[in-house]
Amino acid sequence: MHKYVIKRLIMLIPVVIGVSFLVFFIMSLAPGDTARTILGEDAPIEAIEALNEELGLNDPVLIRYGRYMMGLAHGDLGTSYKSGRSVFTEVMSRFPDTLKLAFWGMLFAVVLSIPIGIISATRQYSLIDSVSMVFALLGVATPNFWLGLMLIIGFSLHLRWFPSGGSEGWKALVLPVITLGTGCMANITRTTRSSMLEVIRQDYIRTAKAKGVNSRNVIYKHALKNALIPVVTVIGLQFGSLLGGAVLTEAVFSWPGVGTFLVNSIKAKDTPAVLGCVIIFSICFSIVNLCVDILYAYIDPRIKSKYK
Amino acid sequence: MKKALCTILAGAMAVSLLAGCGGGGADSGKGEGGAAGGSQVINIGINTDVSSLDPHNHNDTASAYATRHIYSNLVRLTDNNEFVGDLAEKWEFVDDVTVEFTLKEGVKFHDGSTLTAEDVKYSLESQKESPKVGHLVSMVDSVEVKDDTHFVIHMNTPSNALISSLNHSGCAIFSKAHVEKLLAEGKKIEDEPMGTGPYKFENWTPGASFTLVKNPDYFDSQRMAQNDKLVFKVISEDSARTIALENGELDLLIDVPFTDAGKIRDNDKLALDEYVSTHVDYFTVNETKPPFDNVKVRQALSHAINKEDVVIAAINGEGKAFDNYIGEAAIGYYDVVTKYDYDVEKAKALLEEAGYGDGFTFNCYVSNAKRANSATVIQANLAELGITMNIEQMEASTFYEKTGNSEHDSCIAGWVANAEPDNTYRPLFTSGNAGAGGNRSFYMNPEVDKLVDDAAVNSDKAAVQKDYETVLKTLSEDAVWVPLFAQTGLIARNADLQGVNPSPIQMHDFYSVHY
Amino acid sequence: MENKKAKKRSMTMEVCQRLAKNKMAMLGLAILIVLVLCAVFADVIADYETKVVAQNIANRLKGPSAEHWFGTDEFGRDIFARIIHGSRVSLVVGLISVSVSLIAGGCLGAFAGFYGGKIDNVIMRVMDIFLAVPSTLLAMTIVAALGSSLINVMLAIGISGIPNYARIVRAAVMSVKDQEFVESSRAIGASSMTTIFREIIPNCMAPIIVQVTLSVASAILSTASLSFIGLGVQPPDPEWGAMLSGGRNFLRDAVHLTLFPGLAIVITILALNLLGDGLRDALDPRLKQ
Amino acid sequence: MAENDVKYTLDIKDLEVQFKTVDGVVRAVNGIDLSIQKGQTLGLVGETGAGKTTTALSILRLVPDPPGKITGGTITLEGKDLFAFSEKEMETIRGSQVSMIFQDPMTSLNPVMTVGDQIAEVIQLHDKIDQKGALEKAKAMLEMVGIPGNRSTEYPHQFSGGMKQRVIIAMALVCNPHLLIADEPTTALDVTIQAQVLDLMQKLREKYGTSMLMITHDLGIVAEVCDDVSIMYAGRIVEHGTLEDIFESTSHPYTEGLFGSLPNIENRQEQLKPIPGLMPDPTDLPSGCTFHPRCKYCKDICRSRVPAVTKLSDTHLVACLAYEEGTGVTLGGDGNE
Repeated sequence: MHKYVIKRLIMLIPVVIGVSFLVFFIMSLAPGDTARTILGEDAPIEAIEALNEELGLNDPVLIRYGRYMMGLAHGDLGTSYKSGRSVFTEVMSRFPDTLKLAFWGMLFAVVLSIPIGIISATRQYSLIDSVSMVFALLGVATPNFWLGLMLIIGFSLHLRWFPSGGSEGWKALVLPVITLGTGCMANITRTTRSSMLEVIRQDYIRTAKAKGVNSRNVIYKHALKNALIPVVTVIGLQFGSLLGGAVLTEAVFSWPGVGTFLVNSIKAKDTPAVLGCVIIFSICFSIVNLCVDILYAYIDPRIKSKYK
Repeated sequence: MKKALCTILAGAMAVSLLAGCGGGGADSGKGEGGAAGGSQVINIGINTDVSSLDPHNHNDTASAYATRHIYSNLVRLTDNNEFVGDLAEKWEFVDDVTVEFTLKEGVKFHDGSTLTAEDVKYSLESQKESPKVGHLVSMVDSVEVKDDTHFVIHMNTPSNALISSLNHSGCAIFSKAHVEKLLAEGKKIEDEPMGTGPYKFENWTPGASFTLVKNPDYFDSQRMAQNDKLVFKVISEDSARTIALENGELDLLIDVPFTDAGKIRDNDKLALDEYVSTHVDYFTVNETKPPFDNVKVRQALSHAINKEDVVIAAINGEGKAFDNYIGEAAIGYYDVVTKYDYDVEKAKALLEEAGYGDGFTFNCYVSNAKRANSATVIQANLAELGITMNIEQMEASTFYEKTGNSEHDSCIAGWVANAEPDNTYRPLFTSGNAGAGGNRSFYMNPEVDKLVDDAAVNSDKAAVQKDYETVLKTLSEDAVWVPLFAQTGLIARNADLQGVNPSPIQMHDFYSVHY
Repeated sequence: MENKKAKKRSMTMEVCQRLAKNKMAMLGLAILIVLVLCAVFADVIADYETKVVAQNIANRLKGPSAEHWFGTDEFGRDIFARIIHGSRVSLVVGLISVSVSLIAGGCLGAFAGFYGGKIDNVIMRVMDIFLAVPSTLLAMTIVAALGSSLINVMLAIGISGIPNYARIVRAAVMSVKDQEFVESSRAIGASSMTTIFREIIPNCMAPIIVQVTLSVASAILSTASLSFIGLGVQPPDPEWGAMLSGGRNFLRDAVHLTLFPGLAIVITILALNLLGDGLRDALDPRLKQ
Repeated sequence: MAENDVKYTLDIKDLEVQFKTVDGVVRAVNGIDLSIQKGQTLGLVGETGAGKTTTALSILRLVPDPPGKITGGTITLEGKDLFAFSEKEMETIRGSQVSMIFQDPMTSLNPVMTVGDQIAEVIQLHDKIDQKGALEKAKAMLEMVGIPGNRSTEYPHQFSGGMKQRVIIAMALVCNPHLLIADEPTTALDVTIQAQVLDLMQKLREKYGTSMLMITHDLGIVAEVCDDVSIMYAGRIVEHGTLEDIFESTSHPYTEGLFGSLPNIENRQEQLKPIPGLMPDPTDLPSGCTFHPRCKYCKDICRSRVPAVTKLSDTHLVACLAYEEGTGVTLGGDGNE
């Protein structure tokens, strides 16, 4: 198991190199006058040229990439064109906020969705099943930025229960977390339900019942662990879309996270900053997927034996 | 005795607030605002974050909100568009290229040290090395220190822009000792910003907010802060910003969304301050590309666009249709331009004359939603003349690059004039700045170049005015732009808040704001 | 051979019958048919030049009325007409971007799964790199790089969906590749290409069909998201996400600007999901007993 | 049929089970009578879809509901009415008094629990014993079915099919049930393993004196392990008797057909005579005798009259109109052996 984890962590290196190449390449395709964006419309042409020279933007792409990779090899994510600060510092000063949002969003989604999914599956075709499935479908179908706006109108403007933006205190967390978590929640609920429905039709569940296991334990002791396998996959995948969704949610709620920083950096063509964000997001996503795979091993012995 | 007690109380409040470290930011000073001695925290809503707290490392409005309050400049601009001394007591032009300055006595930095001419020399000379604001002092050749309060600026060329530039936030004055200490420790200026301004830096949470606290030892008692703390909150989503103001999370809102202006006016608890800004949005064609090299076509476009509709669609009516090339409130504005009224028939006739009666197709680059809205109206207007305009919206960085490379047929851009007219006329209309320099019309007229050059150095104010008037007349006759609108400056606030003093060039000071 | 075809046909029939019995899936299908009809006959329902792009500033931000069923937008254009024409944009974006993902991802996945070994390793490691970047971010970066236009949006969403299809098709190919009919096809000397496209692909259509339905939905959602942060379709094209984004500043006074395009998105995606779920159930009879 | 209840471990009377599906009501079990004497083995024989598994699940009251429902009849377990028990009481009966071995050992074990835990779970559910003791007992039981005890910490995927079936047998018998239901326990296994498993079941059953309901379609197995045999067709028992009754004096045309489907090793020239046609659609059972569409002796009356049970001897019962007087139906002719 340890070997497996170490192997997977080592596998991160080619992923980081690949991702950095991919993004660097895409960003270099993009036309954009970085210096002008930083200096504003009123800066004279001499200042623009001086800044381009200082940032090394006049060099060919491959040289810039080489320089970037040299830095990366030493663990240096480079310096933001726009702020002149280290990208690592920039991203890390915002990362806790994004992580906070993602963590609570995921927790909100998981804590609600799994019980709802189980109840829906065990009472298939009941009222509670129909209601939760309609909500789950709506949750999947609703664009989260739209939901965010509607929540602001309802809970911030009319009811005045929660602030419309910012990140101070738990109250500011409520609406963004709901906005971010709803899509995930809907997806996980649906997966839990269908996975549970499939599992409770399995022969081993009948075996368990024939052994005299009561219906509660049939669900929680025998079915749940098996049903969780696809659910865990979905949670891992949802985490990726959660990071993507965080960009929009952060925009709607003026949340000071990496997503907002990333969008602004993309717009300003601040390549090192974009790369830094994407690399850190990717590492984060990969580590979450690794955790998912480790979790698999704990849930499913068939998978665990493959890791050895 | 009573006064002393008040001071002690205020001090105690400040300490407790510092200890609380912004915990209760939301419940601002509003409630206890009226009570004497109560701590006043003013929450200000802005739409973009600070990019840097080092005045030499930024050139944007949001960052200037922070640095202009922490640092002071040698000169400042009054409400009447006059330059007066800030740190400088006075100055005198010895000749075209030599200016003698006298500093105010006993100005203290936030760390208690006293400002000297050496600090000024250090600040201006290190500024020249900055790629971001070095250009502002490109005319400065050297700074010669006479004694602690006297120094001379030697210029390498005559320039009318020196004094106005010194008012720019990039020309802030640092403490030499402090900066050298920071650099020696391997830190950066922005790690511990410290100047002589009315506020001290407290903290900055990137992307979220930055906080300034009152400097009780500020040198200019007339401009002493009337509140205790300024908290700038970054809320990028328009509607959320307004809601934050309505909910009392903000006391003051600088970047008021145009679509919400009416709602703020109608709200008894809020007030909307309108001011004439120097912000102008314009539509321009690329004159290197036919048919736009034909002045008749440009004039036809000027007649074809319904600016009133543009004003409604782009800025929700919060401004007025405009015909000039520089904002009304700006230094360098003269009402001398040829006006083109909205007249579709005349436009048709001009197009016929030019030989384009059947219309043509071209692209229009825009870099944000507001300008895309303007473009959408123009698109519909031009469709009536059989002209097809394809709008391409892109990010600002892409816009700058593509228009700089002359890839556009036309574009919509905007301009906020600052205190120095040369900073408007030169980049926008001279041949040397065609393309990336700012002249996205690619308008190249040696006459105009000559006039702008003369206005920059001529010490005769009447001659400068005549130069600029001629430039404006020429531009409008050539129909270089279709100026679209001048947008009204808007600041929204809690109705009880007083002392808001907007600046036409958006360099607002907040020291006077209080309940 | 004949026998197999007949069997396949009867399988398809059976799936259709099962699908027809699923009321929710039929509802989804009905909505989609209405949408497609709207898209096809958009010009008959509302003229593009006069209703969709022509402005009437005097008549802006009007609420729903008999004349304008869904009200008018910030340029005084009829929102109903724009939504009808918007269905064209959404369906085109959805279909084309998914086709891009499906064709590119499907081929990569099929080769990886069929040949295995080194080819599999190389392809899937490259896919891992793509997968490591959350797809919204990838699409955003690509659109930012290529510039905002309908084609680039489709391309960006298409590219960011490739790894998903590569994975699904690879898994499906691997699961059928050792089955008898494939082996027999190879045994009678069919080339690898023929085997992949004639024998393997048709036999792993089930998960792909389901995935296509669901990813058309997510492509429409992604387009709206990109439009929302200003990386979308160009005006005056009536894309739902762009309409929603344009209306968000009027959210409080003129909710219909965001409400109707928002509902159009929700209903379309709901319909696609209903159909997708129904298809999955119909193709997987274990779930429906 | 039964005079003395105590004699019987299981006594089913007139059991009816229906499934409500979108295609209509499936009448899976249509009023069957079954009984097993203490320590005896009853074979329940029939084609796939005849309702055998449903009958078995009814005994455990595990017919999936919805869509299934027991709509009539009684099941008496050691003299007690099974349908009178609460669900809780049923839970204590399942696994201890009645246990069941399922058809497919590959899917009948929980893949995420060790086999030891799965066996220990039954013990803990029904005996007052701590976990450690239960695990010890589970290990002992594994040894008894021929699996080393130290493999109790392994997971099902680490075992072969035959081993898994042994685990299931261990699990079924660990609480000394009075009745063991074996639902085609060897169908999914290799022939060589089949014999081993059957042998093991027989031994253990004899050791504990357990009664058994052996569900199968394999007449070979029946001959080997059963005392009595019931032949089931379309939810009905068409013939019942001792092993000899069924094998020596086969009476029902369907039973006859079942034997005709077996290859005869002694006479290889003889052609196989499979039963023509398929099992009827359970939502739309034929009128009269449900077997009539496939019966080569079918007469008009068979299409309209439901056959009653005819007693051929004390032990031998058959439901065919040919044995009822005045029906005019006769067996014989070219199909008769």
